[in-house]
Amino acid sequence: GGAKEPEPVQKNTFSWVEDGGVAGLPGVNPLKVSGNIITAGSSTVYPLSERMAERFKQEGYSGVITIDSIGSGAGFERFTVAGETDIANASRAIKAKEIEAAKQIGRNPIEFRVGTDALAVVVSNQNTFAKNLTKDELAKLFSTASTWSEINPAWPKEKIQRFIPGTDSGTFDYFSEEVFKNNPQPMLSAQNLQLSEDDNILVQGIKGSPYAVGFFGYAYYAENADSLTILSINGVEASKANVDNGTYPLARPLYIYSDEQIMRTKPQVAAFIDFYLSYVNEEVIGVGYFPANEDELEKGRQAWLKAMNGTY
Amino acid sequence: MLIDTPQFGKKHRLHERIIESVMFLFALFSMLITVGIVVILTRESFLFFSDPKVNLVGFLTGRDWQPMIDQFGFLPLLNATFTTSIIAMLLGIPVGLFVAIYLAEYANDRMRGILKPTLEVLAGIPTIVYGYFALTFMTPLLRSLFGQSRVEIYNTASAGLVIGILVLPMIATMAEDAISSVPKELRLAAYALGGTKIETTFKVVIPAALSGLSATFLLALSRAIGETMVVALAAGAGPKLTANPFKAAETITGYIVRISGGDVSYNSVDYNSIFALGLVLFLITFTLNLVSRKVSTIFHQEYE
Amino acid sequence: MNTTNLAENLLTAFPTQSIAEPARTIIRLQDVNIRYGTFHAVKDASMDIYEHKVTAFIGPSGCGKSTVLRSINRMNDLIRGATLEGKVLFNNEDLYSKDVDPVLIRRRIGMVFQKPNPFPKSIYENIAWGARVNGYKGDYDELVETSLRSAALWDEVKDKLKQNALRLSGGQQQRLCIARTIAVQPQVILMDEPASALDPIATSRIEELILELKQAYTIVIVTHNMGQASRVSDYTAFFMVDANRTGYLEEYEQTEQLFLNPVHKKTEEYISGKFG
Amino acid sequence: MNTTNLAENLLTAFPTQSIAEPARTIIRLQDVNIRYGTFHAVKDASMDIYEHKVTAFIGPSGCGKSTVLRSINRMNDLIRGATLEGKVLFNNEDLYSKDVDPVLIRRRIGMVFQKPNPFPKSIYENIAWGARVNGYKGDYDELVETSLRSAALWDEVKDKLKQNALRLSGGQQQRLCIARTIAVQPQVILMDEPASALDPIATSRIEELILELKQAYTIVIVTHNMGQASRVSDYTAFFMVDANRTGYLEEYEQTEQLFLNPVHKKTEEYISGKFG
Amino acid sequence: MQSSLAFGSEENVLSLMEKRRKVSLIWQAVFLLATSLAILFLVLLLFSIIDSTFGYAALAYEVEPSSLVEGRQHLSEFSRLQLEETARSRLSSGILRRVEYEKPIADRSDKDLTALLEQYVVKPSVLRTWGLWESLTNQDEIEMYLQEQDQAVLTFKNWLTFDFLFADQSANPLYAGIRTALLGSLWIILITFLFAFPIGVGSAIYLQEYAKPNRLSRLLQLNIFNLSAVPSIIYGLLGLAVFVRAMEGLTSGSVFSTTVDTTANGRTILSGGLTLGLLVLPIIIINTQEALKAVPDSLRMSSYGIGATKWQTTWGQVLPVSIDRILTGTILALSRALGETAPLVVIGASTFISVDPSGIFSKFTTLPIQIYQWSARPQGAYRNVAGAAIIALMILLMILNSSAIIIRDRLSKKKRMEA
Ligand SMILES: Nc1ncnc2c1ncn2[C@@H]1O[C@H](COP(=O)(O)OP(=O)(O)OP(=O)(O)O)[C@@H](O)[C@H]1O
Ligand SMILES: Nc1ncnc2c1ncn2[C@@H]1O[C@H](COP(=O)(O)OP(=O)(O)OP(=O)(O)O)[C@@H](O)[C@H]1O
Ligand SMILES: [Mg+2]
Ligand SMILES: [Mg+2]
Ligand SMILES: O=P([O-])([O-])[O-]
Repeated sequence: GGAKEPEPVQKNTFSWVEDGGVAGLPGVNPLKVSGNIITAGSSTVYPLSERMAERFKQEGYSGVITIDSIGSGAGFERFTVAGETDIANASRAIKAKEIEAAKQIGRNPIEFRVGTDALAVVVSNQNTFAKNLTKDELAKLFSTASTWSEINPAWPKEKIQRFIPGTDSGTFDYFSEEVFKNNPQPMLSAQNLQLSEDDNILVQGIKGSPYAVGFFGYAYYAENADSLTILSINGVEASKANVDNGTYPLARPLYIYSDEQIMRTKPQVAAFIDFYLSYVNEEVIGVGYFPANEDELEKGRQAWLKAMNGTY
Repeated sequence: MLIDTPQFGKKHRLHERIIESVMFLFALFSMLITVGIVVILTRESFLFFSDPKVNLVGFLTGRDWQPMIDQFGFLPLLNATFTTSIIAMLLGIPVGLFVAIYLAEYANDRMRGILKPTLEVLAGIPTIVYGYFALTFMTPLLRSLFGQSRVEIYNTASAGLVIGILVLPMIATMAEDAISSVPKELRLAAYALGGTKIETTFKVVIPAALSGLSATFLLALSRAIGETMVVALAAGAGPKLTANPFKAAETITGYIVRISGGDVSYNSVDYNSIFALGLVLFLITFTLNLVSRKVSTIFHQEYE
Repeated sequence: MNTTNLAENLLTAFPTQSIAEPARTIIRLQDVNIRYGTFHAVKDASMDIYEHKVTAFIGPSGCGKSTVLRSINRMNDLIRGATLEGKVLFNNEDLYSKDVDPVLIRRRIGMVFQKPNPFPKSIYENIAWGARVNGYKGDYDELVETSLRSAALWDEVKDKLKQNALRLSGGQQQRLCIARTIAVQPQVILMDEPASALDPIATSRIEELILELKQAYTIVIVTHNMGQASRVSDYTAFFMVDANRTGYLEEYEQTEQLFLNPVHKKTEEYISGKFG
Repeated sequence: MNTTNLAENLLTAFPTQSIAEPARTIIRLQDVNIRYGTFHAVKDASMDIYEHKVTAFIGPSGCGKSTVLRSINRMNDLIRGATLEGKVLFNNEDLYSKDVDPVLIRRRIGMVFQKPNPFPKSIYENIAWGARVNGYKGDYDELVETSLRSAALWDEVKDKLKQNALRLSGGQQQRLCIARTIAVQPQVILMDEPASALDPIATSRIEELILELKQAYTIVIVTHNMGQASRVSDYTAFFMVDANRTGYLEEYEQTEQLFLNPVHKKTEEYISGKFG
Repeated sequence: MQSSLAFGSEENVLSLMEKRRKVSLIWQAVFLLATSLAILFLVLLLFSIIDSTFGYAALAYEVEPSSLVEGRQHLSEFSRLQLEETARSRLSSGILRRVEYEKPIADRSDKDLTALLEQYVVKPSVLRTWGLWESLTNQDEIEMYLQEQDQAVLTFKNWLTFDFLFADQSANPLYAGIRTALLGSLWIILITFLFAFPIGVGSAIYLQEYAKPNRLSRLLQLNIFNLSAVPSIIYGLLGLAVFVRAMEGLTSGSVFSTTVDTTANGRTILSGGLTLGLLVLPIIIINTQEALKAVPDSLRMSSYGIGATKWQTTWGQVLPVSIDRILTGTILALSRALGETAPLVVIGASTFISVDPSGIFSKFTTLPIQIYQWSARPQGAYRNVAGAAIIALMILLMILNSSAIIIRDRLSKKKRMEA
């Protein structure tokens, strides 16, 4: 495996390249982009990618773009093992063994940071007692505790009902890494546990009972803010300011991944990523996430330029 | 001579032979499907069971199912499957049977003309719609009847009841067939002895139709066990060993569709586990179908 | 317990009446018209049926014999579209008046069908069933035995009462059906070609049985077999069918009279085999 | 185009033979035994059927007339479980030898059934279809007309050849079935009670037709109607049934002989109406 | 001994009769109730769908029309000039370019421009929706909600519009549509039909017309009955293992050409159609067998009687008479395929496809999958969209089924003519 020598390609061969790009990237004219783009992965990133794809189309892209919301793990699977997809959406960074797998099929994943999610720990708005949790309480809440009163004696002696993203999701991985030191065992052996890749199943479930609790991407909370209550962690609320200044403990990066070879042979993929990186900050708030910080975005742009170096 | 007259000797009708062979191969194809199902399910299940962390005894007796952390006991899934199916049967069998009795013994032609198409419509609605119905109607109904605190938002009762509605038209039409095929003479005999309509129905007609009816019920049970979309939407998404139908629990089919909906990683234990569960499902339903056929042939013999 | 006596009682409760004796009318048809939907099946049938006699209905196929027979215990109620005008009196009570329950009538006026139709249950249950739904409070074993004896079947089946009735021969099945009818103690038994599906030996056993039963019951029998009619019946009704396929009663007489001196030409033609 | 001539040719190709003339055997049955599964339906039937004669099969119901008839053109092959022992020779060729194609036999030995069963297609297609599957290369219009004329149906249907055959009357349908059979130019036509579903007028037309057709074809006809047998046939075979319900050939003679001087007692009883 | 006493006196008999009559009536009521219950279920089912398809929606505008042109509350009040100007000044540059490229703004109709401005400038979003029932009965609550949300605009929305049928998917429920799913469904059942019809009818002909009653044919028959009752999700597993995984090269089209520029991927229309083909095959076989059984034997006999071969008889006589019923049975089987969800979820049907499937090697989504996905979306308004899609699906099914009924009626009319 390993990256092959980039083939010498003439500059400016891509008709979609135009002037007026954002922050050093070449400009994209979607009207001149066609051909299909296959993406799959995180359900957290899904709404963002969906929004970007829609905008890409609205501005004239005439190809086929598919976005499967199957969880980060499965998304990497398709990208690095089956090699079915052009782009993997992920709500966690790629793991070493996934990079290994990708190399096996001659791919070299390139990471593009697209935004930040504040993982939201939520309860139903019928829940009047829970407002804040420490990280330790959080760990207990999602594993060994069986009633709310075990977390805090002042809380009702009612069974905890847990709704968490499925094991294939980046959210699950992130949470178990962040809260359980990468050991999913306690979380999965908890009582009254519901797991789903479908966040609505979680949203509906949490709405359904004052004693339910769950977590998922901030966007899903934002969509249902009228019926859900988000808990602050270690006393810090999930807000733009707290995410930006890094004090919210469950803030996590959102990525898309692609590969140099793919971007070169399927220029529509390069165009889409270019477009994505250029305009994601205009859309990310509307979707319910937070912009990534400028350095991270810039790293992505540089990676793009490096991958496509000499081809346009 | 207008028509050339060949000898009686066998003319080699090659194209007839070819056509017959092709048809025969087509007929064999269905055999191939069964073989395919069995081979695929057993092969992948074999991979599942050859995983060092899995063993058959643990699979059959374990009370926890969470492959991610090496818990491979399928009892919670099986239990939920039977919970939803039994609830479905508790609703579907009596209502379906009574509708069938009404159709066969009471309804006049006009009523039948209205009811049968109604049942057909009900039978033709995609199961996803029933799932949606469970989520948007049955669950809220149960929660307002029995209390929000007692009935979880996802629960096997709601899914089971809606599956009951889903299999109702099938039960009603098949049961009606079974009841209608009881010879008319038996009814006349019962009436001539001074039996009332209900006595005739319950004590003569139904017993005579019993094997046909039990075949129907078994088939309906098999259908309920294999039903997927309703449980995927309404029963819950976490394996749980509970007898309480107001609690969420995941069925075999629910698990398969959840795992494959999140896409299955190649060669992972998750991927193999859905085939192992598929095998269990196939064995259960296959047995029920076979028994059901057996029972209904017994029925036919009785009247010949 | 002396079940044999019981059977004898049942049969000898009434002394045999000779044909010459004046008989009481138990059923009277008055201007009966029966229709199936718009099809006029039987028109203006009027006749008296006498107690403890055997009355035979004969006539060509489709002339309405079965239709009239069924009207006597309101089995026609069970046929879609069947309607009746006129009166059917049973012991002077109008069977078709509003407040009469057909279920009760059928217990009093039992029926035996052309094709033997035992329930797919045990022999015992076949007999006990009718009694049970009608609230019989006596000893069931006794009832079963008595009924089977009356139907001349007891000796053949006494050792296999629990066996499924469908495993009996056709003739035995038919006698079982008669026994089952007797068990609910009717006054009248209607029989619609009870022997036409049976072989000659079974047929003659049924004929014998009819002659025995008439001592306790009034019997009306439809038959295609003229010989049978002349052998078993006291009275014979000859039905015919007109150009519209509507049936009517052509001639009704004491059997001897009708067969030896038919008044109507059609009757003569029919019994001499010219048509039908 | 002289289609009329063609029709005449077809009919007059062979001079009428009187019964007295010695006739050639066209079909010979030798010790034929036919079984349906384990049920022995016909035993040891041996007989010769003569060319350009009408042979009638008579006998009580269930004696195997249809079974023997179907064995002649191997229609029994199509019945599950039917097996034959013995020989059926057609022009001295064994129809049941291994290398014989039953499809070809049926073209030579056509068949007309009890219930008229035209194809649910136009009159024209009913006739043309058989010829077509048999690879007829001539003029179809001509063939249709000739065949319909031969079956005495042309005048009635010539204006509605495109009409669905099912809209014809029963008698017309049956003549159409005969025309359809003629159209593939068989040598023998087997008819299984061809008129029993028809009214008297249609029946007599079929009988006339049979008498005409025998000039060109050999005809074997099964009938329940003794009068019909005596009217149309030259030879009559009387089948009976034994105690095991197995059929056998009781008597086979020239028709006049059999009806006027039956040798066997059973034959006499049967034709005089004592049973059956 | 007077055994007739065992039945009790006349009075006893009558009072018992009274009781029996009552029991009879009670049970009759029970049967009627059960039947009404069945009808009620249907009504509720239909109602719950219709309920979500119509009703009030509270919308919020990202940009108020009044802020675009002073004093105008609604885009519909804009003059032509104002429309064109706003479009030029307010549409984002990318979108403006696409719009101008497709059709210059000056050439576009007012309606067109209004729609453009609404979608890209005013950008309405759904705050909350109410079902039809609530909309009609619970006006107070809706009022209260509106008062709390100061910028909310209330409209009565019919979610099942013409646009809905022809629009792409969208991240905004207001603009979501089912075109791609509809096309996906149609493609899938086309493949299903092409695959299952010939094989199904062929097998049925073999079993009904050719097979001798031996053990093999009994086994085949039993097998078909069993297959018809195998849960659909198992077919999904079969399809996943065979079509998506094992035959990936074939089903993704990569063995046929290099023009398929995607990395090989078995989750195509072909895989989906074949999977559903396997699923409906036994149903088609059974239905076709029923149709063939209904053909009277006399027809076959008369055909053989004039020297036709087996195939000539089958093709020339039996099939023409039974084709109506065969087609009816097939259509009913296809409508089953049209409603299937689970097997397609298992083989991995896609979720967001913005462009129509172009052939058998395209990725796809179908109506039931779309409904499933939408009902799993967090935004409440997608429940309304799902409801509308369900109605669309049911209309499609109704069209299919009524074509089956039309064929059946034609058949019975023909039969009546024959009689
Ligand atoms: N259920 C029915 N619906 C409509 N018409 C009927 C029905 N039963 C009998 N008929 C018609 O009523 C007429 C009399 O029928 P019925 O059975 O009483 O005749 P039958 O004398 O008993 O004939 P058979 O000797 O054949 O039994 C016939 O024309 C028959 O077709
Ligand atoms: N397909 C069959 N399978 C089994 N038994 C049959 C079959 N066809 C006829 N038989 C039996 O074979 C015997 C002869 O039947 P066949 O039809 O040849 O009699 P037939 O003389 O033509 O009677 P009919 O005059 O009633 O037409 C009968 O006992 C009949 O029950
Ligand atoms: Mg009758
Ligand atoms: Mg015959
Ligand atoms: O779907 P995920 O973002 O949780 O991987």
